[in-house]
Amino acid sequence: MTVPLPVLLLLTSLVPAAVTFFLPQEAHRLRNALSLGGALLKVALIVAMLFAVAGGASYEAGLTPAPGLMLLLRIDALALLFVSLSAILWLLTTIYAIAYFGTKPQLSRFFGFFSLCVAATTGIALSGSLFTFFIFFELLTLSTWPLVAHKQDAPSLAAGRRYLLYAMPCSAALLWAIVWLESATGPVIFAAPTDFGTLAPNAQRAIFALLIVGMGMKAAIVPLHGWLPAAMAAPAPVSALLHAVAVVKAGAFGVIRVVHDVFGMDRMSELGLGLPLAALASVTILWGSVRALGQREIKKRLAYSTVSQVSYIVLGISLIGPFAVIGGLAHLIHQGLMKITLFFCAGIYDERAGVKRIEGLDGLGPRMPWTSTCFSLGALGMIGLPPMAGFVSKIYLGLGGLQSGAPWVLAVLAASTLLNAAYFLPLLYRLWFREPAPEVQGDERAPALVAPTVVAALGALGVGALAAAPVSPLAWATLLAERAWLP
Amino acid sequence: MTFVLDAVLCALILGVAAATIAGHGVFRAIVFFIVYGLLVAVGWVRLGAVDVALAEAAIGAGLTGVLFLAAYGRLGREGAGGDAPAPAHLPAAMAGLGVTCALGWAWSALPLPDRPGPQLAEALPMSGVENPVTAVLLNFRAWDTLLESVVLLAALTGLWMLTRDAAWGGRIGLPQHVRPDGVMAGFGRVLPPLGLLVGVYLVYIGADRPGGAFQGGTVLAAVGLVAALAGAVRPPRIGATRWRAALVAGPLVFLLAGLAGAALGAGFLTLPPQIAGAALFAIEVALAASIAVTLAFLVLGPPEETITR
Amino acid sequence: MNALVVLLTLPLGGALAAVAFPAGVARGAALAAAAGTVAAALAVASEVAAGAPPRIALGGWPPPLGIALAADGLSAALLVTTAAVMAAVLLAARHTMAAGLAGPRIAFGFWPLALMLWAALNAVFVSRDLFNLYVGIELLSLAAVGLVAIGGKPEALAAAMRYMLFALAGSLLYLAGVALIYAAHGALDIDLLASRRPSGTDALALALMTAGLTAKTALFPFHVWLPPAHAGAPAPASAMLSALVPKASFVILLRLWTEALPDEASPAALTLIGALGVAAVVWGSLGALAQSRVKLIVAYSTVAQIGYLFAVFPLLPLAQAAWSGVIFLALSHALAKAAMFLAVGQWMAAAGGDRLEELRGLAQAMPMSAFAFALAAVTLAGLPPSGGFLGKYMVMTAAFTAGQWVWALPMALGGLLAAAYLYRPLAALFAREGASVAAPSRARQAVPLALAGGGIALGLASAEPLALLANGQPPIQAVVR
Amino acid sequence: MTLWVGPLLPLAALVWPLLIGAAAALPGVRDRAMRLLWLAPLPALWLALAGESAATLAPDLLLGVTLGLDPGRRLLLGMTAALWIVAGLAAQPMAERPRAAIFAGFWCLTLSGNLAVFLAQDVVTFYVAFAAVSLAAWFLVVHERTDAALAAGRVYIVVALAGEVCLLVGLLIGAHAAGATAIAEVRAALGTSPGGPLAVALLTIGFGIKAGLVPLHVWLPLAHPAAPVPASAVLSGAIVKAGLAGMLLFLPEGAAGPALIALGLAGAYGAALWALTQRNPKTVLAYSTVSQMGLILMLVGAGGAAREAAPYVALHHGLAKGALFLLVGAMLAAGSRRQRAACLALAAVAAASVAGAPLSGGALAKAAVKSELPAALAQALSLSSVTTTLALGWFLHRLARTGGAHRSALPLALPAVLTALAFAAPWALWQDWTGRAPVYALAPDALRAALWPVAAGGLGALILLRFPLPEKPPGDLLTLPLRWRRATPRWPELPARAIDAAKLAAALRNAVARGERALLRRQASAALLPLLALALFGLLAGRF
Amino acid sequence: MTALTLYALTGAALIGLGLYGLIAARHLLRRIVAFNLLGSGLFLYLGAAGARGDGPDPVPQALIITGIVVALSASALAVGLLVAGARLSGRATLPEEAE
Repeated sequence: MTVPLPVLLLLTSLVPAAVTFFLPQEAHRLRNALSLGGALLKVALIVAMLFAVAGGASYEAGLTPAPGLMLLLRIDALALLFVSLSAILWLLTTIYAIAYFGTKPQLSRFFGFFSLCVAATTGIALSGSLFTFFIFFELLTLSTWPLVAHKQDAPSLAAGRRYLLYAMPCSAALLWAIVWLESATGPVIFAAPTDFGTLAPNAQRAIFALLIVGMGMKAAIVPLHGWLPAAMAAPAPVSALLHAVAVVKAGAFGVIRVVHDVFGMDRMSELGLGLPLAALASVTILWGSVRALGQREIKKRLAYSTVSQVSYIVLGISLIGPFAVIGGLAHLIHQGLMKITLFFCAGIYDERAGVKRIEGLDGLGPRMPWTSTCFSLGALGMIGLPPMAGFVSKIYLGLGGLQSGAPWVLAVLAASTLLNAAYFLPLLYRLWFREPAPEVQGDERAPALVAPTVVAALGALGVGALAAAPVSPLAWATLLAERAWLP
Repeated sequence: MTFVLDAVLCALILGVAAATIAGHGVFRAIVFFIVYGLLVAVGWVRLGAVDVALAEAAIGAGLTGVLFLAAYGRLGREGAGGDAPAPAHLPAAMAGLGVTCALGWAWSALPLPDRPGPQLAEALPMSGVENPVTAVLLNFRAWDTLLESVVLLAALTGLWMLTRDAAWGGRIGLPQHVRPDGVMAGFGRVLPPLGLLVGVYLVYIGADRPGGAFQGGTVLAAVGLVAALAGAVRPPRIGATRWRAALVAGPLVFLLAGLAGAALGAGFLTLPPQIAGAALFAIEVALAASIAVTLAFLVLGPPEETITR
Repeated sequence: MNALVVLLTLPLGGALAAVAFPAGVARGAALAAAAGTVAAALAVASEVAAGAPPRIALGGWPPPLGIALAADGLSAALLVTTAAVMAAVLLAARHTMAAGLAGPRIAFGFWPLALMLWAALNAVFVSRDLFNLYVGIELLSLAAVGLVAIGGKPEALAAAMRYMLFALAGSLLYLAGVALIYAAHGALDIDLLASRRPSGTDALALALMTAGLTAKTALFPFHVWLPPAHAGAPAPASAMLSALVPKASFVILLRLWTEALPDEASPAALTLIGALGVAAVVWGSLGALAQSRVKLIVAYSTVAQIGYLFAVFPLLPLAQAAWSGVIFLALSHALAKAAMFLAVGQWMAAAGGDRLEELRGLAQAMPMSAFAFALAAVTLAGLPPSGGFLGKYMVMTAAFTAGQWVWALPMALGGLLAAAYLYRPLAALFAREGASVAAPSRARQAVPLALAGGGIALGLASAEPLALLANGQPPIQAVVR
Repeated sequence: MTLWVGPLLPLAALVWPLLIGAAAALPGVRDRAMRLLWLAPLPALWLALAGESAATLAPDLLLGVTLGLDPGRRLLLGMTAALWIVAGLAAQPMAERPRAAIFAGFWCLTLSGNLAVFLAQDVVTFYVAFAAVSLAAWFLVVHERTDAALAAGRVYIVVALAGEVCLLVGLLIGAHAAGATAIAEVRAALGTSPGGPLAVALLTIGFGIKAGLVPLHVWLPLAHPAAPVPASAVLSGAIVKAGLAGMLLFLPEGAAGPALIALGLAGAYGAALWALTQRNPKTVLAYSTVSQMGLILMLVGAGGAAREAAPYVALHHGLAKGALFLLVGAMLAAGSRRQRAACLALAAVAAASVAGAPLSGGALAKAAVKSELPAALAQALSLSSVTTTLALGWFLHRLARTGGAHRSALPLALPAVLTALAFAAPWALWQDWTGRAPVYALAPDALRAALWPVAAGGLGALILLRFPLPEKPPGDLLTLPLRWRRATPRWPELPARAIDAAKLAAALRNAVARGERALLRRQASAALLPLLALALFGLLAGRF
Repeated sequence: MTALTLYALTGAALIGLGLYGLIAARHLLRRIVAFNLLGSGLFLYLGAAGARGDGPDPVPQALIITGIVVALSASALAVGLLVAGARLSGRATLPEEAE
């Protein structure tokens, strides 16, 4: 029996999810083995596929449960970009989470939903049609809730509630758009151009807006971002998942699919959709940064930072030009690496030093040098300082803005850089330059927490410093852009 | 002349019905209702539907009336016998009037359909009975009737579920205290044999002439009721196996007969003409017995005497 | 022996046995009958799926003289779903409705009533005769009333009484319509009526039947009896009442409007029904939001979910997908709602009540039934990949295809409202605190989980049920304007 | 002299300091890291001495790194490397002090960036280098962790980041206009493209910040004195030159010329005069740097050969200013009167050179450019020597009053080497850079022209000693808004809690209960049932 | 007007009356009585319709007999509910209609 590759890729996290749910709490070893095994297998599969897909290959698997409904999984270059990110970060997060949770209660539930989340993300990445995308998108919504509310205390439950409060109406909007669209066009297959037929331009615009609302909630586009800072009540691995591995990324990826594959660049320009989206992304970038400034909790500040950063991706996509798209796509990876580093660090500060608020960071740098170095690298990357990954994205976004005739993007980037610096540098300052508070104790005697963090930080450094290398995210994004723009 | 008779009858029916609805006092409404039932039974005879007339008289007026009277009595014991006067209800009046008018209009608009008359005439000889109503009930639309017998059982089961847990297992109905030399006791001694005869007769002739399991069963139920009310017999306990067997006998025989048809290859509820007559008779007898028991139990109500265990 | 016959008679036989025999034997007989009926339902479905839908002219008398029974895709789907729900309910009841736990009265009454209810459902799903359908839903109603009253509390009795009155009024209105149909056409068979000579009175007949059946289905504003009735019954009974009973009258309605008298439909009438459906979605959801007892929340949810079924009516003559969609909604609601009530029953047994604050933290002790509730919530909220989602999706597509996007709105809105009102019990369940309670065994918790999983599976493996439904799907018929 | 160069040498010149810096993090090396610092710039010095032929292409790094040299930057590279070597040696005593490893690490990072600014051939590398030097230097500024250092650090980082942003935007516009990342092409494109003026303005701001262009210089008088002495030396001597290099590289000929001239002159005079209000000798030196950089930027603005010669001027200034800062450190360490005198003497020599006293390197530098300038500017240049002399005279005065006697070992050799270089290097390079014989600088006219301003300035300085100006806080323009606002903005929370959830729930409960009661009361619901039938009948019969 | 019409219209009127009683009455026993009235009116209507044409049609009669039995079953259960409810609450009305 041969299982099609896309399905196999999905199964690498679906099977651990399904089995983990039924494991007793005490089966730590088996559960960890399952999660890690799935993650490793997935990474291996992806590495194997990378080269084939770079050569132009694509894999497909699909079924049609009902006329007009098509479930289609397809591995193309864009899918692989996203799925590699989520797979690698999943592996890191799994290692981290195993160490983070130790023997805390309800682990089977946690890891079950965790794997399910990743399975959903994989599904989102591999979706070959809009309908399939929606199915996995919603699966993600649902499997994320138990993770957000995992601690089951009042703030976690409130966060979970807020998450659903945002997610549900937005997925209704998404569904509405999909139904509207597909009732006019038939099934929307990403690989094939969509035939909008008789749909009036304004209807197309409305559909686009609804799709963006649906995706934008996950991507935390203002004003649909309110759930994300609230969700920082969740444990650190969940934050990593939300901010880097799965959720906001899925939203951004959805925007990419909508712009790129559902509407296509030509139609985007024809309908004049790029500019409003870019404007929205810009507002988000600035607003997220401004709000981050006011936060005193580390994770909350990081969360608002994500709000801002993820819209870099959206901005890049919406500018409809090769450079901008490269920047946006590359930032999908870059932001993931940087933000996961930061959240890993925040988790370590919380776990090992009991520090949640930025005041507590005072003087932790020398005590927790590895963590703090990683945190600093991540923060500098967020500001966009070379040679971190964020810098590369910013260069391309800036050039893209100019190339697409939107020089104001530079102003946005400039302002965002300054704001990023304004809310990150004080943290670094506290870490390294303040006298530690006497009651704060911190150590790093948790190699399984620190190691993934260091790897992620090195990754964020590496993809920036080696951006031009032939296997970097940037190179992959360039490949995608070339395929999109070169005949 | 007959028209005038009919008109007077209809007027009476309507008048009594109006009195039932609008009159004061629950008891009076019940009495009016019994009168109404009898009048309607006469109406059915006028319409040439003797089977229905019998059913209406026995069930509609008779048994239902007893049921209501018994209920009234019990409500009185619970202090809820008094009427609860209701003010005029305009929407209800509009609704009633509207539906009446609509149906009245429909009457004028009704086409005269091709009935299943020819097919029925053709099929009747093969049905095993001569009374076409019985043929429809027990053969052509036997599935309805089978379900209906289960409906009775369902009602009884439901009714029994209203027993207080403390009374479960006790004798059905209210504990009776009848003076042995009273009128009721006399009735109880005289009526049952007579009624038994009538009931059995009705069942027996149902195959050919008006009558049948339902009508006969109802009379038999009435017999049982009177006997019970008169203290001549004591109602059984709720868990009594024999009586439970009697409850299910009718539907069971019916069901088995239907399945036998299926097993014989003729099809479910299909009775080959050769044995149809005998089979239907057996069904009718069993059904009558079950109906009698069930109806009697329905009227008697759930056990009310607290059992001390 | 014909599977269809077994399907109809076995639960009846089981019910008779349950009445006749003492409690222990009765339960065994009932469960045996249940097992056989499940098998028969599957057999019928496979016959339908194989393209050989069983059809019987009872007694060998073809309509109009006799009664025809036939299973088509719609019947088969409902029969199988009913079998699944009933099997789960009876499995759950095996423990909770035993004499030791529930007392001898309930131990006696539950089984025959449940089996009669099942028999009535099966009969309704396959009957092609309007009067036979009347008898069927009467049997259904009486058994259902009995099940509502089985709890014996004053509220339950009042609820049962209210239910009874609505059921009686509804039956008679329906019967009035049937009478008019027979009077005008001399036939009661659905297929014969489809090819009848239209009569002016058919509109009145259809109106009366529809009104009567909406009362039985508890469409807004005739839902008032439903929440207390469903909430007042013991959990297995509630599961049957909420999941299955409304479906019977709904199927009759569906058959009337799409099979028997589709030519009578008028856009305005369909719109009126649809509007009531939308009102039901909104009002039921608000009602559920306002409750603080889980059973009432779940019961009001039924009011809302029934609203969905009617909100699809305006689309039925316009788009093929609406029909399959609404049936998917009905099926997944059946599975999910039964799962919910069974889960709630386990919590009530453990926590002693169903107020939200009493349920706090129960997910710790009963993770499986809590998970079952969550999965069922996914289905009810119409989230992928559940069957509820697929139904909603098909209906919404139908709405857009028909150019009537307004009717997609209640689907979208209803999902949100469902998520809102189901969130509260879920949040309570998953709260961290929680007293230690005696949890039922995993095997018993697995029962609602299996049902809820079925609701999800309906979406995941939707190809089979959709193919099944295609058997005998009525063609859409443009409304005469 | 031909030294070996390989294709990797430019890269190695950058990576080598990084390796040393990274080594400083290693536990075994940590304590000795300071002693290695002087090794870090050696490959760069080698490269500068070897010539311009070396180039590195590293297409995989960043967005593709290209490194190479041109004459001007070779000069600056050499000067920078030399200064850093000397400063590295001067930093060795700091090895005993706390946080030495951190200092060493960022020292190396700053160095690497500083060198890379002179080697970068493409926009991205240049930006990376500039950011590295700019931001890593912050750690040098705040190293002492005194309040003043931290306050200076805050100003520094804010201004530096603003500068980075301006640069980034300007560079992006340039790269877009050129459609390429090679610096030469970008410069060409900036002159012609429509976005050019904006980019030029942004770049001028970005580089001007680093180079201490008035009024963007405000951070400089705060930061340079705050740093440890060796760091001050490289900050003022080498790092400011990164800004200059940027301007030379990117500003098209004549672009922003008038502005640069005006601001440069304003800085040249204003900063020198403001220096007179300062008490801290390092601050005085910092203002002097602003002043000198003003002159050099004026040259850039003037364009033509003057612009070409700017690196030559900068070379001298870097070496001399480095020497002066080191001398401040020496003075702080000087124990005996003799040592102090030696210090002062050496400082006077270096100061004279900066002021352009005859025969000094400074005089050569001025001579090299004066003939290339329009007359007015040439005059201004000469005149600036007066103010420079004033300022440096004041510096000597303040230096003389700086006391310490902390240590006996006096690293006087290092400033001496630098001073010597400051004198010698311009002479050595004179012919190469001006194309004139060395005698030109020895001509009496030239000597006279160099002498009178110094003399005038010296005289003024003497007067000033008698009548000192009132003290002003450093940071001049910045003194008003220096108060760091710690306003935490309060943003309105989204109205999640605006509505009282409990009240809402109660209202909903009431509404539902009322509705249900209304439907039940008098059986309204039941009454609706036949009415629904009638309504349906109407609608069906009417075929609406 | 024929006799059949007379009975049919009587049936229709009974239906209306029964409906009114079923909805408007408060005492539950009266409601159940009204239900029976409504039912029998309906049967009358159907019977009259079946009696049209040549000779009485047995099918409606059979339907009516079934209907009568069903009505009795329902009435019995309703009465049982009423009595049991009254035993617990002392009322013969629905709780929402109690005085």
